[in-house]
Amino acid sequence: MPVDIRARVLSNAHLSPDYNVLSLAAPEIAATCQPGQFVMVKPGRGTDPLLRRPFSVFEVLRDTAGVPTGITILSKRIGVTTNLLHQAAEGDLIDCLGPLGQPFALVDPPAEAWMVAGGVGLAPFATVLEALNAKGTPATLFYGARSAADLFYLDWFRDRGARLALATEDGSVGDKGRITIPLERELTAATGKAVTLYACGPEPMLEAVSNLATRYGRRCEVSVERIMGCGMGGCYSCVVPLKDGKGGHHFVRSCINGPVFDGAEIVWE
Amino acid sequence: MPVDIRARVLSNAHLSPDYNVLSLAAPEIAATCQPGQFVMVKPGRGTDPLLRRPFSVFEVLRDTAGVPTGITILSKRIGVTTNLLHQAAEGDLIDCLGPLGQPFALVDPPAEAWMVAGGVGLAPFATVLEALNAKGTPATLFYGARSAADLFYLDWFRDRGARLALATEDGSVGDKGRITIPLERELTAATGKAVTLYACGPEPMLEAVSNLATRYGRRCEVSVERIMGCGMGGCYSCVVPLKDGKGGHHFVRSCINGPVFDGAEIVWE
Amino acid sequence: MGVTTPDLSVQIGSLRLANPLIAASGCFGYGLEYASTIDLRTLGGFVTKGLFMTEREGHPPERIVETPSGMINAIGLQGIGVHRFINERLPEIRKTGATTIVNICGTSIDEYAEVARALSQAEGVAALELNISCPNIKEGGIQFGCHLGGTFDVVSAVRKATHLPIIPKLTPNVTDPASFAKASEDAGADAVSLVNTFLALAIDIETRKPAISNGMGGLSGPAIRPIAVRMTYECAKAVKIPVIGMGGIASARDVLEFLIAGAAAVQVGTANFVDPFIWSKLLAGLTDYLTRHQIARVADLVGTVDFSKH
Amino acid sequence: MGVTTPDLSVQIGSLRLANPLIAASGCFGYGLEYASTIDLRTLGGFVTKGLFMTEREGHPPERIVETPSGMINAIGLQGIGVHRFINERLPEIRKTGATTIVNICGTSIDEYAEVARALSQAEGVAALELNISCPNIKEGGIQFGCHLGGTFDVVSAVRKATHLPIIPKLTPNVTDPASFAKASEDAGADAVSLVNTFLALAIDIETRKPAISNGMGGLSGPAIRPIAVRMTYECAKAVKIPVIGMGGIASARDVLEFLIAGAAAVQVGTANFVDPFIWSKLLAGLTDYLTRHQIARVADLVGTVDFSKH
Ligand SMILES: Cc1cc2nc3c(=O)[nH]c(=O)nc-3n(C[C@H](O)[C@H](O)[C@H](O)COP(=O)(O)OP(=O)(O)OC[C@H]3O[C@@H](n4cnc5c(N)ncnc54)[C@H](O)[C@@H]3O)c2cc1C
Ligand SMILES: Cc1cc2nc3c(=O)[nH]c(=O)nc-3n(C[C@H](O)[C@H](O)[C@H](O)COP(=O)(O)OP(=O)(O)OC[C@H]3O[C@@H](n4cnc5c(N)ncnc54)[C@H](O)[C@@H]3O)c2cc1C
Ligand SMILES: Cc1cc2nc3c(=O)[nH]c(=O)nc-3n(C[C@H](O)[C@H](O)[C@H](O)COP(=O)(O)O)c2cc1C
Ligand SMILES: Cc1cc2nc3c(=O)[nH]c(=O)nc-3n(C[C@H](O)[C@H](O)[C@H](O)COP(=O)(O)O)c2cc1C
Ligand code: FES
Ligand code: FES
Repeated sequence: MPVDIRARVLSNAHLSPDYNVLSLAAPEIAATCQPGQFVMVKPGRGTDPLLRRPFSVFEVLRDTAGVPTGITILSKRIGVTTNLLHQAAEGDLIDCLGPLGQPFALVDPPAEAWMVAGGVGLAPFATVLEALNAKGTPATLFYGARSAADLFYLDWFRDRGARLALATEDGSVGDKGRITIPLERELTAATGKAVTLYACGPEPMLEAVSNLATRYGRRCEVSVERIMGCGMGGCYSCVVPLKDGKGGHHFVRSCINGPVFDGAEIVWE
Repeated sequence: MPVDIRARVLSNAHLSPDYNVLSLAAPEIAATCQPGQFVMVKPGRGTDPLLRRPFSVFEVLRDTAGVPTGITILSKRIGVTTNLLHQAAEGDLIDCLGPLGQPFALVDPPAEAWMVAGGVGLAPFATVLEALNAKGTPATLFYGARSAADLFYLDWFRDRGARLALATEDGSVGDKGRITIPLERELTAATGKAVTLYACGPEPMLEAVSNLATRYGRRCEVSVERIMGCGMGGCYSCVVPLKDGKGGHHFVRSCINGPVFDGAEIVWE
Repeated sequence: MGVTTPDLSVQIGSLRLANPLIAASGCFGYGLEYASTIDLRTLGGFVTKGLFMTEREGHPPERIVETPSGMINAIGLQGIGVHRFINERLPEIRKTGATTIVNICGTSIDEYAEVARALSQAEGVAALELNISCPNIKEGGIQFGCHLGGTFDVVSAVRKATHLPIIPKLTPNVTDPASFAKASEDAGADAVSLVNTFLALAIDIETRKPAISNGMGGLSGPAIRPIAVRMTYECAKAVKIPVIGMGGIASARDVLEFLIAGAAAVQVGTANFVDPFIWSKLLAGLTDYLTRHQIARVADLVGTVDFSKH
Repeated sequence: MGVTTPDLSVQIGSLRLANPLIAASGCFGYGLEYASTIDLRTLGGFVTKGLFMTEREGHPPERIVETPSGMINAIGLQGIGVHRFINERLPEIRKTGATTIVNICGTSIDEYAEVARALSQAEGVAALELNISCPNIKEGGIQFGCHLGGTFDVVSAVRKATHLPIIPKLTPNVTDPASFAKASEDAGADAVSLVNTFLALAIDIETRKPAISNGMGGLSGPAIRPIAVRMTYECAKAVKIPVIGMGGIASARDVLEFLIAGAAAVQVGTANFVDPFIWSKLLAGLTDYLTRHQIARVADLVGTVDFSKH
């Protein structure tokens, strides 16, 4: 059951001119949120901007006793709200509604979990990795970005036991090109292993990953990014076309039925 | 010629839960502004609030060499903009258009200047006093407010040689009641002296002061407070009815023809 | 002062609402979406998303875009159709104890009447709101809502088809909404509601395409409130039946503004997206105002705007 | 890339403007108020506050109130009348080198024609904008602007009275602004401009009186932009004469949105209050966009909105 918290900004770490990680005091959200869920965020008062914006829960913050105290958000600047999040200062108050949406369904060992992140699509995978670690499920992070400078938290994931496979468009780190290059290579090699894919990133990437998964007979859950007006199922803005079994599609609200879907269910446009 | 400065907040001193003094870096405005002029202010980006709001220049800030570096604003919280000004933090940027409007016409000695301030109507009189001191004109500040806790900067005015006459509605300091009580007493006693009145405060106070001045044969300049859309003469929202000499009135824009008017010219409603 | 708790209840035709706060159509799903976060019985009522006889797919995304203090939507009335609604949703809605107003649509006068008949036989429908004002679909709706004769005919037909209170929902995209309120009253409506959204267009200057897939859409949110208040005032002056006002309500102040302008009750749409917990805040603010002003019943406030010069 | 500076000039009837940016009527005084802060020749032009034959007092304050992303005004067309304008202001305005469009009003068709004749004899008037859409005065204006026949008659009468380009300014408070654009074209207008303000009401809930003295007023500012863009698009589709678009423009993006929707030029009102130095920013943004997109002339962008589905 989502709650609305006027969350205090605990810190704002700038990772690059466009990326930042905002730590928010929100124990009630931290306590119940599951990997892949999101929050609807509104920085600042008033009507500009008017609507909240969706952000994945990046990390769950805990005190020394392990009690959840807050969450972090990994934000990439693209417009008015993400600009305000970039500029937020310690002590600012940010309205935070959540946790919302359906989480990833994570596999148990001995199956392996392969996380596939494109750019800011990294966001859901910190909590995913923690949950995988709790299960003991082996985890790999495929992570692609424009260039080495746009890959964040590599040590964080490495330190927590994730195997990393990187790709950059300029080839500055890992494979040169799309993340599907190392992914396909490893899918080809991984015959016999039980592997489930979890993907988050730009829609063309999700489509490519999902198609690869189908081709190699793997289940692939994708977290889609649609413009959301409410996050609660109220506005019908966030719909995704799912296969209706008759060769057509029906529109399903990604805020309450997603954002995580079985990639094979989606009608890619 | 007014300029528009994105002024940095140098400090924000809270005088009470409702009053604050904001110091703004705005050398270009400080350099040319005259006592009684105002600035149109917009804190924060975006359309909420949309329009700028008018504020008297309270103090002119100067560096050790006496070069003007900025201005301060004395603000009383009554709505959205004044709330934002109350909360402003060092380093915030505030759009500041000015200086605007017609200043007070200050008398030369041996004439005396009596400033009459009601509440936040104190704002123009700091710069007025400095200009009077530069001329050597003897100055008195009549200053009324709800109670002692709402009278600010008394030492500031005293230290700069102003004689003070106070009134509070609850009688906690000075005369109990309106500022017109000490004012009328002194007007009665001041026969023979050349005295000009300068008043700023709520409209009923301006009317009462202006009427007293007429009764005692004194010139009285009042600074009126009208809702202003632009501060530049563009919108015609800020009009004041002035006598047209034929028993009627015509509306005059207080942003460019005022905010300072001869009280005897105004048709009080 | 001896003031007792103010009476918040309002009368809309034969329907008594616990308070004047209604969740607007298309902004509250089928109600159930919000049943886990708020107690639906604390609302005066809620209006379902618009329903045709049959299922509708709606428009492809993007379906909304934010604009200054507002948003444009062209959902295209995605909906499950009246039969699935009655069979799959209504039983659950009944359990919440909510006062349920169903927003009905049609591509023809017959469809409106048919939908109304189907819903009249179902249990748990408190009233019907007639959507004759959706700017987002070509067939139906607006073609009735922008012509006085069309409005009269649809309302008359639905009046014959149902005993339920009927509330035509008026479009703001006309010169004189009050004449449409009057036509609705003449045709037997129990109340009218307004405003639906303003036909609007936003263009992505980089692609030079409309920002939403349907091209045009409907503008809602605080931006439109001053126009909606004006129209609510005009309609309330023109008819004797209750007027349900809406458009940009986002605070108790706004609720009060509509009531004072002449609205017997209000609906809240876009603001529920921004704050799904707004309802208790609106109720508290309303109660506080009435208490402070010693107004015993919310009905005593309705239409008390004073237009005499200052 | 070999792109030269884009050509910003636009043609409105026989009138060539240096660029498509015009300061809107009632938001720029008589121009002189801004002559000390900006070089008026850098604007495409400016429109004066509305002028009747004789002086007008306007409404008593309060005359404006802020609303979400907008403002309501009821100035009541305070003005110095056409003769004082010609004698006392026009000589000074001529010295600024500004392209001056005069906004004219009337309480009768004859008055419009009379004002037009007087101004046609004066030197330094580039065009006449016919205010048939002011929501803030009872007599005149809107009575012509809300009826197709009235619009046609006023425009025809003024057409006979002057050789100057005439630009009827349309109201958004009608069902179909495009039909009024068409009526204007048929009556001989050289262009149309829109939108004037939306009739609106804000109420002070503590006093229960309208927030401005006149009661209702006109809504302007970014809030109305999505509706104004839609109407501009509709009118541009309906007529061959140029359409001058306005309503809530506050950035170069907004200027471009109107141009792409079909406006041959734009006017900026409320945003000039917020930022009297906005003009150079709009020009820079416009030039930058055209250069970046390698569009040689601003005219090539006009009406290029692409409504094909995504
Ligand atoms: C479930 C979910 C989880 C998300 N998690 C994150 C996250 O963890 N970190 C993060 O940085 N972002 C995340 N996003 C995307 C984020 O919501 C958008 O970046 C944000 O809404 C942009 O808001 P803005 O006000 O900054 O931009 P705006 O000013 O609203 O928009 C700027 C431009 O971006 C486009 N745009 C707006 N929203 C989106 C969107 N959702 N997808 C693509 N384009 C868009 C607009 O059309 C416009 O052209 C997530 C989105 C969803 C649906
Ligand atoms: C020339 C001039 C100089 C001024 N100098 C100062 C100053 O030095 N310090 C200071 O604190 N204030 C000053 N004011 C008043 C100040 O402009 C208003 O307090 C401010 O505009 C309120 O803005 P807001 O957004 O906080 O309130 P809003 O949210 O806009 O309004 C809140 C309420 O106050 C009313 N209101 C708004 N503006 C005024 C006004 N000008 N007069 C009376 N009621 C109003 C509104 O109608 C509304 O009911 C001055 C005004 C003028 C015209
Ligand atoms: C996303 C969205 C969907 C809507 N769907 C409907 C609908 O199905 N039927 C209807 O009558 N009105 C619909 N409306 C209009 C609202 O009920 C309401 O009339 C309008 O939004 C103005 O109120 P607001 O400003 O409080 O949102 C919709 C509005 C929005 C924003
Ligand atoms: C204070 C004010 C006064 C106005 N006066 C006039 C006027 O005299 N004549 C006229 O045709 N339009 C007048 N208008 C309307 C504007 O010219 C313009 O059509 C409208 O404000 C929409 O543009 P905007 O949103 O950029 O302000 C006035 C608008 C405002 C805000
Ligand atoms: S975001 Fe509103 S229904 Fe999904
Ligand atoms: S404030 Fe706009 S004319 Fe004075």
